[in-house]
Amino acid sequence: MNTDLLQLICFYFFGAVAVLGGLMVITVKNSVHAVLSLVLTFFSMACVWLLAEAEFLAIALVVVYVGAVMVLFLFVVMMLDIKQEAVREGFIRYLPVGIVVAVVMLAEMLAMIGVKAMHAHTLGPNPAGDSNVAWLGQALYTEFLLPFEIAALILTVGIVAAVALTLRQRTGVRHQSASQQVAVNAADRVRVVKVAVERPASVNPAPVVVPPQENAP
Amino acid sequence: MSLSLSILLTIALAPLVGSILAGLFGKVIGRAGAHTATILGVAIACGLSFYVLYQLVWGGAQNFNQDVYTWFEIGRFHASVGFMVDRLTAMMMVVVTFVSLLVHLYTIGYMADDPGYQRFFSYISLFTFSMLMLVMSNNFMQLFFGWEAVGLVSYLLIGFWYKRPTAIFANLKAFLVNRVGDFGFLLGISAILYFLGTLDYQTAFNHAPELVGKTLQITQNHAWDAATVIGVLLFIGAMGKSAQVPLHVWLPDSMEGPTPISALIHAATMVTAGIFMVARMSPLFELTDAALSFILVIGSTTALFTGLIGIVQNDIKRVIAYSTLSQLGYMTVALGVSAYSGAVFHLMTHAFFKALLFLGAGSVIIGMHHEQDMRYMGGLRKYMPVTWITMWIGSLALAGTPFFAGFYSKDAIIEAVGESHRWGAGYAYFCVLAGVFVTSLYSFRLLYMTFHGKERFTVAHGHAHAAHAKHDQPHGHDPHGESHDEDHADTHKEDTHHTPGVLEHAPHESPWVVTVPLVLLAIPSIVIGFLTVGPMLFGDWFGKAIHVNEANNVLGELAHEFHGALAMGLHGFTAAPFWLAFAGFAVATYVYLFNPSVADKAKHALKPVYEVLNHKYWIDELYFAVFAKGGVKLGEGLSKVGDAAIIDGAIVNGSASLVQRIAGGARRLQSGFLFHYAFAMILGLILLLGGYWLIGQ
Amino acid sequence: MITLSHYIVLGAILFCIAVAGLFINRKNVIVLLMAIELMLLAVNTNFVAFSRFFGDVGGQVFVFFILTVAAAESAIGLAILVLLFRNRSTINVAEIDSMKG
Amino acid sequence: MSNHLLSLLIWLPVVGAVPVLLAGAGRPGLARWISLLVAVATFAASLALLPAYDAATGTLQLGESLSWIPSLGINYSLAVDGISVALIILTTFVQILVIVGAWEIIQNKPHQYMAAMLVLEGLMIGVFCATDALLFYVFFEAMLIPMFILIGIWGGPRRVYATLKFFIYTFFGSIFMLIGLIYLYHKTGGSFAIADMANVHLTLTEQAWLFFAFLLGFAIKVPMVPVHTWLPDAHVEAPTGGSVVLAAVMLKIGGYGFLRFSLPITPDASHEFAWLVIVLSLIAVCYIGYIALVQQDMKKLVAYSSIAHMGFVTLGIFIAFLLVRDSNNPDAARLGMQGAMVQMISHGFISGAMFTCIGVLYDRMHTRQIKDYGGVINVMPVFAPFYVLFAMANSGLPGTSGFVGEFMVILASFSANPWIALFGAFTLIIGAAYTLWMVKRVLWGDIKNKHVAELKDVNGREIFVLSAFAAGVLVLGIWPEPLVHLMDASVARLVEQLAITKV
Amino acid sequence: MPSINDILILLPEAYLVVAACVLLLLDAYLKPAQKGIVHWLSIVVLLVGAYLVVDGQPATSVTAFSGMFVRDGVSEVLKLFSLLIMAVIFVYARPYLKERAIPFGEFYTLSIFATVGIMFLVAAGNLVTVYLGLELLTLSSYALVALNRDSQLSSEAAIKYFVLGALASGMLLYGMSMVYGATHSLDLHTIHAAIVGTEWKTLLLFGLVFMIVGIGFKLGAAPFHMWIPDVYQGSPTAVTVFIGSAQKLAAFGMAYRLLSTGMGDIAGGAAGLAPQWQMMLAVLAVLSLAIGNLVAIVQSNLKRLLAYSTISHMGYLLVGLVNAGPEGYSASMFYAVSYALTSAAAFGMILVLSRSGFECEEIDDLRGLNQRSPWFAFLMLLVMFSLAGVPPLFGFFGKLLVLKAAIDAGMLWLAIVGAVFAIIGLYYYLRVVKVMYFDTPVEGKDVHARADAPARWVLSINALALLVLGFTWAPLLAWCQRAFAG
Repeated sequence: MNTDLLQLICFYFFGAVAVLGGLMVITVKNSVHAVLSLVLTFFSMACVWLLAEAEFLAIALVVVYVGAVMVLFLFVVMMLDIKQEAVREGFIRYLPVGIVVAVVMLAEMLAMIGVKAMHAHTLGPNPAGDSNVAWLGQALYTEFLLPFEIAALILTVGIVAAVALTLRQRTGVRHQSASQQVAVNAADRVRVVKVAVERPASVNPAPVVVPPQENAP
Repeated sequence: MSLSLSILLTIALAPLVGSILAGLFGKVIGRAGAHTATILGVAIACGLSFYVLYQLVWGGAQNFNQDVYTWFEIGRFHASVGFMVDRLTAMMMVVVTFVSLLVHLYTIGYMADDPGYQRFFSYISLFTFSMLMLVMSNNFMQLFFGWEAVGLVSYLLIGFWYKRPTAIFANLKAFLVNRVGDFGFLLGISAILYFLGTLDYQTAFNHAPELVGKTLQITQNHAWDAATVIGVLLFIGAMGKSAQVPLHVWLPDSMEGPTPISALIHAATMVTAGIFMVARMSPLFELTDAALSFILVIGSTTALFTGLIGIVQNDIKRVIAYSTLSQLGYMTVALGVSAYSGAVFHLMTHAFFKALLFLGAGSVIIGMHHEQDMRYMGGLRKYMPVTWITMWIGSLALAGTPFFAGFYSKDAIIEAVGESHRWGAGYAYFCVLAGVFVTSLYSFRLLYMTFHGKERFTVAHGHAHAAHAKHDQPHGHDPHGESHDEDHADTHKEDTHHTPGVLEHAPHESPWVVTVPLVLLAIPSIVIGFLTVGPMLFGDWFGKAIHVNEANNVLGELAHEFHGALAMGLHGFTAAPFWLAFAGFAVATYVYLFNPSVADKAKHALKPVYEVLNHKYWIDELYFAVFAKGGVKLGEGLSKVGDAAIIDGAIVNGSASLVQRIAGGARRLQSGFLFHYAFAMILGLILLLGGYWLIGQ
Repeated sequence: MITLSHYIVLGAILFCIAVAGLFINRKNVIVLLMAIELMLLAVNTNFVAFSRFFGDVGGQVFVFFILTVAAAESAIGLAILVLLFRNRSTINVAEIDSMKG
Repeated sequence: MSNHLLSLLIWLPVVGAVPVLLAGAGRPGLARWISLLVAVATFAASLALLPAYDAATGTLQLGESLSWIPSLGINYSLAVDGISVALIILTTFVQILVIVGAWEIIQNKPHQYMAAMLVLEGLMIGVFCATDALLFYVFFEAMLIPMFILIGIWGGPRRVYATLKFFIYTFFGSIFMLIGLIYLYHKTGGSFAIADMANVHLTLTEQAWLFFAFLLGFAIKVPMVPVHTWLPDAHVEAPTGGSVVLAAVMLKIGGYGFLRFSLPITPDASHEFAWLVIVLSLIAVCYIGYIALVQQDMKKLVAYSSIAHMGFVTLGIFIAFLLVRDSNNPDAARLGMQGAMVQMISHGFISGAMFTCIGVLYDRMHTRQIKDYGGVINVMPVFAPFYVLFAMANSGLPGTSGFVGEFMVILASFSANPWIALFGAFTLIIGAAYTLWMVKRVLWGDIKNKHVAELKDVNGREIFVLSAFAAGVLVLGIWPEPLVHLMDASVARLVEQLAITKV
Repeated sequence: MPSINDILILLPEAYLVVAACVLLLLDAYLKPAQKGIVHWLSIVVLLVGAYLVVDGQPATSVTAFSGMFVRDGVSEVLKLFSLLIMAVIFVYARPYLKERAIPFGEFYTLSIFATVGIMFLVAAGNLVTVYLGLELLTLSSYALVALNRDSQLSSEAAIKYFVLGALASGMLLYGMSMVYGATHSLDLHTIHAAIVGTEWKTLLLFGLVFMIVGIGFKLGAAPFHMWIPDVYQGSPTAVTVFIGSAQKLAAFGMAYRLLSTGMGDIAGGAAGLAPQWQMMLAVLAVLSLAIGNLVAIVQSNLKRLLAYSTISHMGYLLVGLVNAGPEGYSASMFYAVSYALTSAAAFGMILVLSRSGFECEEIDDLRGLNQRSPWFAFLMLLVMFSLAGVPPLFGFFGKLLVLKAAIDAGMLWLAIVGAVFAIIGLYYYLRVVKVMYFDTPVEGKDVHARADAPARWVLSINALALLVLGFTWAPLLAWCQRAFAG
C-alpha cells in the first residue's frame, strides 16, 4: 500500500473523527458527554498532528489537554452538577442561525485562504530531522527563551488567580474584633433624629435612636 | 459782523441745562427751582434767538455754518454736530423758543397741582433743546438726531400722565407712527449719502445738481430717478412728523398729553419739523417734480379730509388737533407747489395762532376742571373773558380773516396752488378751497359750543371729587384703545363714577400765568402776517436758504400782483377763500348758535357721512387691525411655527430626541447575553472578511 | 498525499464549529469554554501544519506556548465558573444578564 | 511691562479667581471684595491699552509670542488691533458692573459665582487677543465652561435644559470650525497663525467649505437666524450677571470671529455667500423682531431683540463685500463695518443694561412675565427713567449708542443695495414696537397689583450699575468718534484685505 | 544566544517580576493588620520600575532575546505611563479594597503581573511575545475582575470578560497563524519584510482581519466592544480603573506593533498592507464613535457611562491611528496617554467617593456634589470636560491631534464624523456636571470624599494635571513624536 495514500486515509479518518467530535461537543445535551467528545477530538487531532510529524506537540496535547485540562473540566462539570434538562432549551431555534453563520464563515475563510495554492505544498522532508523534541527544544531555549520565561509567569498567574478566586475564606462568621470595638465612635452609632412635633399620631413616628448595628466583620 | 459759535451753543444748550437741572435734581431744587431753571434756560435761548434773527436780518451778519465736533469720520464720510444758521433757521429758532417760553410760563399755572411738575418742565426744556438741534443742524445726521429726539420727548409728554391707559396707548402709537416716517427719512438720508457722498447740508446742496440723470436700480429692469427717490423718502419722514395722511393717526391721539404740550409740540413746533425740513431741502426737492407732486397730493388730501373730521369732534382739543392736521396739510401743499416760503410763512403764523388756540383750550379745560367735552360747555365767555377773546382772535386767524396772520399765509398758499401747473395742482386747489370752508365751520363751531349758547354744565356743590386729571371721554375714544390691553379695562372702570358735565365748582378764569401767554400769543396772531408777509413771501427774505427753480416759482408769479400787505388784505375780501370762510362762519353761526337742533337733524340726515367722519374713515381701526393686531398675530405665528415648531421643535429638540431614540435602540443591542456579544464579534469579523473578499474579487 | 490545504481546511472547519458552538449554545458556559478550546485546537493545527510544511520551527514553538497558556487559561476560566456558580447557583448563560443596556 | 500687558489682562482675572474661591463660602464678603478688586484692576489695566495702542496704524500691536507647542507650530501669540482694544475695554467695564450687580443678589455660593465670572472675563479677553487660531479656539471654547456653570447653578427653573442647549449648540458650531482650522493648518504647512492662514491660497471650493465651517461656528455664537434658539433660553434661565455677560460680550465674539477668520481667510467665499449672510441678517431684523413682539417674558424679549440687533453686526460686516467688490466703494464698506463694530460695543452696553434692569425687577418680584407688571414707574421713580433710557437706546434712538451702529450700517447698506437698507431700516419700526410696548406694559399705567405696589426703588448699588451703563450708552451715542477713531485704521486694513482675491 | 546585555535591556520587567513575587510571598506571611505595608511597597515597586524604564533607556531602539523584545521610544512612553498610572491606581484602590475586604496581596501581585504583561506587549518584537504579553495581561485581568468573590456582578463580568477575551485571543491567534503561513515568520520585522515577496497576499489579508479583531477587542472598539460596559460595571472599581486606563496604553502598543511594525505603514510604501488596515480601522473608528457616544447618552450608571465613553474614545484613538504614519501614531499615543490619565481620574473619583456598602456608581449618586464637596465636584468637572474634549483641558488636545492626523491622511470625512460625535458625546459628560452642580442632593445619599488623604491628594493632582497639561502638553507631544521619529 502506498504510504501517501495510507497517510491520507489516516488523515481523513482522524480528521473526520475530530470534526465529528467537535460537532458533538457543541450539540450533545449532557455536559459530561461534551467533555468526553472534546477528549475524542483532541485525541484525533493528536493523531493528525502525528501525521505531520509533530510528535512532541501531539504528545503534549494528549498529556496537557486530555490529561490535565479535560480532567479539570470534567471535575468542574461534575462538581457543579448542572441540571441537564434546563440547559438545552431553545437549542433548535438557534441552530439554523448557527449553521448559516458557520457556513458563511467557512466559505469566506476557504475563499480567502487560497486552498488551491496550498494544494501545491506537499510534505517534504521533515525539517526537524530525527528528533522533533530536539528541534523544538533547541529553539525554545535559544530563540524563544524570553517567551518561555513569560509562559512561566503566565502559569504563575494562573496559580495565583485560581487560588485567589477559589480559596474560600469563611465569611459571614461572626467573630469579635476587639480593636474595632475599642475604636468605635459614638457619633457613628447613635443618630439623633429630629421628629416633627405636630406630626399626627397615626403616622409612624420615626425612631428616635437607631439601634447600634452589629459589629462589622 | 458774524454770528459766534458760543452764542449758538448757548442757545442750544441753555434749555438742555435747564432740563437736566429740573430732571435730575428736581427733588433738590423743588418746584420753583425747576421752573425757574428751565424758564431761565429757555428765556436765554429765546433772547439770543431774537438777537440772532436781528443780526441776520438787520445786523448784516453772514450765514453761519460750522461744525462743533466730529461725530464720526470714516474715509470720505464724515458726520458731525454743527450749526447752520440762516434766516430760515433763525426764524424757526425764534418761533420755537418764543412759543416754548410762553408755554413754560403757561405751564406754571396749568400744571400747578401736578405731582410731575419738575418732570414736566424738564421734558419741555428738553424738547426745546431737541427742536433747536433739529432746526439749527447743518447736516442730516444731526437733523435725524433732533428729529427723533423731539419724537422721544413727544412720546414722554403724551404719556406724561402715565396712569391713563389712553395716554400710554397714544404715546406708543405716536412714537411708532413717527418711526414709520423716520424709516423713510433714514432711507432718504442713506440715499443722499449714496448719491452725494456727504451728510453735510451745504455740500449736499452744492452737489445737488449732480443728481440729475442719476438713477437707482431698484429691480432688474427698473430704475428710479435719484432725486425723486430722495425726495419721496425724505418726505415720508416729514409725513410722519408732520402727520400727513396716512400717517396722521397719531396726532389726534396725542392730545392725551397735557395741553401745553399740545400747543408747543403738536401744534406749533414739532409737527412743523417736516415742513421745515422740506423747505430746508428745497435745493433737493426742486430737482424732482414727481416727488413734489406726491407732496402736493398728500398735503391737499390731508388739508381737506382731516379738516372734515374736525367738524364732528366734541373734544375741544381734538377739534384743534384736526385743525392742526388740516393746516399742516396746507403747509405741505405749499411745499408741493414749490412755495416753500409760503409754507414756512404759514408755519410761523400757524405756530402763533394754533399755540394760542391750544393754550386757550387749555385755559378752558382748567376753568372747566379738566372737562374737555364741548357738549358740556357753553356760555363760558362770561366766566373766562380773556380766554374767550383770545380764542376768537385765534379762530379768526385760523379761518383766514383778512388782516389776521392766518389770512396772509393761507391766502398766499391758495393763490400759489392756483398758479401752479404741477401735476395734482388741480386737485389740490379744490382741496384747499374746500378746506377753507371746513376750517371756518369747525373753528366757529368750537367757539360757539364753548363760549356761547347756554351753559350745558351743572355745578354740583358738595360733590367731593378729586379735581385732578381724571376725566371720562364721552366722545368715545378709539375703541381699540380699550381692547388693546387687558389692563386697560379696570382703570377705566374707576372713571365711570364721574358724571359728565357735572362740575364741583363753577368755571373760572385762569390765573395770569395762563392768560398772559394767551395775550402774548394773540398779538402776533393778529399782526405777524401783516408785518412780515411782504419780505417773507415775496421778498428775498430767506435768501439762499430756500432755493426755488425759476420755472416753479409760483410765489415769484404772485409777487407781481403783490402791492403790500394792506392791499392784499383788502383784496382778500373779494376773493373766493374769504367767502368760503364766511360761508363756514355763517353755517356755524346758524347751526350752533341759533338753532342747535339743526345739528342733530343734520347728523341724522347725513348719518353715513357722519359715521364716516366720526370714525375718522376707520383708518385707526384699519391700522390697528392690520399693523398692531396683525403684527402680533404674525409674531405669534412666526414664534410658534418658525422658532418653536420648526427650529426648536423639529431641528434642535428633534435631532436631540432622534439621537435619544437611536441611542435607546442601540442600547438594546447590549442585551446582557454572552452569546449575543460573541455573535456581534463574529458578525463583525464576517463583515470585515466579506468586505475584503468582495473587494478582492 | 496530504497537502497543506488539508490541514488548513481541517483547521478552518474546527474553527467554524467552535464559532457556531459559541452562539448556538445558549445555556451552558462550560460548552463555551470547550468551544474556545476547539478554536485553539484549530489554531494549533494551522501552526503545526505551516511549521511542518515550511520547515520553520517557530510555528511549533508557538503551539507549545499556546498549549501552556490554554492550560492556565482553563484554570482561571474554570475558577471563575466556579465562582459564578457559587454566587448565582447557575451557569446558564441565558440567566446571566443582570448587566445590560 | 507693557509688552506683557495682554497676558496680564488675560491672566489677572483668571488667577484672581483663585483667591476668590479660596476665600470660600465662609467669607462671602471677602470673596466679593477680592473679585471687585480684581475686576477693577483688570479694567484699569485695560485702560492702559488706550495710550499703549497706536490707533493711527491699525495694525496688530502689543504683540507677545511664546512658542507653545513648537512641534506643531502653535504659539501663544497675542496682539490687539483697534477692534480688540474696544472689545476688551467693553469686557472689563461690563465685568465690574456685573460683579457689583451681583453683590448681594447672589447669596448661594457667591465665591463660586464671582470666580466663574472672573475666569470668564479672562477667557473672553483671551479670545480678543489671540492671534493664533488654536489659541483663539481654546479661549473660545473654554469660555463655555464658566458660562455653563453660571447658568446652571444660579439660573432659573429650566436652567438645565437651557444650559445644555447653550453648550451643545455652541459646541456644535465650533467643532466644525476646529476642523476647518486644522484643514487650514494643513494647508499652511504647519502654522496656526491667523496671519498665515490669511495668506494661504485656497480654491473657491475650499474657501466655501471653510466659510461654512466658520459660519456655523460664529453664526451660532452671534447668534444668527436660524441657529439662534439657544439664546432666548439661555438668557431666560441665566442669572442677571450671566445674561449681561452673555449679551454684552459673548455674542460679540461671534462677530469678532467673522472679522478675524471669515473675512481674511475666505474672502472670495465670503463674497460669494455674502448674500446668504445678508439675507439671514435681514431675517434676523424682521422675523426676530416680530417674534420679540409677542414675547411674554421680558428677558426673552430682550434676548430676541439681541438677536435682531446682532443682525446689524453681521449685516455690516458682510455688506462690506458687496461694497468693496461689486460697487467698488471701500469707504462705504468701512462705514458699514465700523457700524457693525460700533453696534457690537453699543449693544454691549444696551443689552447689559437691559438685562440689569430686568434683573432689578426680577430680584424684587421673582417674575419676568410682562403681565405681572404694570405701573412700575409709580413705585420706582428712579429706576423707571433708566429703563426708559435703555429701552430707547434699544430701539435705536439717536443720541444713544443704539443709534450709531444701526445708522452707519443702514447708510452703508443703502450704497450696496437699497433693498437691504429697506429691510434693515425696518428695525426702526419693529424695534421700537417691541421695546416700547414692553415699556408700556411694565412701566406705564396704574399700579397693576399689590406686588407691584410693594416694590422698592433701586438702591445705591443698583443706581451705580445703571448709571455706569447709562453713561456708556449716552457718551457713545453723543460722541462716537473716539471709538470710531480707535477702530478706524484697523477696519480700513480689513477692508483693504477684502478687496484682494485669493483664488 | 541571550547574553547579559539582553537581561539589562529587560531590567525593568525582570525587576518587576521579582518584586511581584517577593510581594506575593510577603503578603502570605504578613498578619492581616500589617498588610498595609504591601500597599506602600507595591507603589514603591512601581515607581522604581518607572525609574528603571526611563533611566536605562538606550538612545536608539534596541532589541533583546533574538528580537523578541524591543526597547524603543514607543515602549518607553507606554511603559512609563502604565507604571505611573498603576501607582496612582494603587493609591486610589487602597481604601476601596480595605472597605470591601478584597484580598490585598493578590490584587497587587496580579496587578503588577498584568503591568508586566503590558510592558511585554508594548515592547514585543515577535508574534509570540505579543501573544504571551497579552495573555499575561488578560489572564491577570480576568482574575482581578473576579476578585470581589462575593459579588454576583463581579463574577458575571468576569465570565463575560473571560469568554469573550478567550474568543478574541482565539481569533487573534488564528490570524497570527495565517500571517505566519503567509510570511513563514513570527518576527514582526521579518513579517514586514516578507510582505513584499509573499505569494499569499489574500492569506495575509485574511490573517490581518483576524488580528484586527483581536486588536479591536483589546481596544474595545465596536463591534468588539460588547464586553466593555458589563465588565466596567461589574468589576470592582479598583479594577475597572485599571482596565479603563493603563490597559488602553497596552492596546495601543499592541495595535502599533502588530499593524505598523508587522503589516507596514505609509512609510513602507505600497508594499505594506497599510491601505487595508487603515480602511478597517476607519470602519471600526466610525462604529465605535457612533455606538460609544450614542449609547452612553442613555446610561444611568456612571461606570457604564464611562465604559461607553471609553468605546468612543477608542474610536478617536483609531481615528489617529488611521493616519498610518508617525504623525498619526504620535497623535494616537498622545491620545492614549491623555485618555488613560483622564479616565484614571474619573474612576478614581468613583473610588474616592465610594464607601463601604455604597458604591458611588449611579450618576444620581453625584447629585449636589458641589454642595457637599465643592473641591471634588470641581475636579470631576475638569475630568468630564477633559473627556468631552473641551479646551483648555488635556483631552481636547488629544482630540485635536487625532483629528489633525486624520485630515493629514486625507480623511477629512473621518475627522468630520469624529467631530459630529464629539457633539453628541458632549451631552452625557455635561449631564454628569449638571448632576453635580445643578441638582440638589438626595437626602440620605450624601456623597462625600471618604477615602484616605493620600487618595484624595493624588486624585487632586491627577485631575489638576488635566488642567495643567492643557497648557503644558508640548513636551509630552514632543516625546511622543520623538518615539516614532526613528
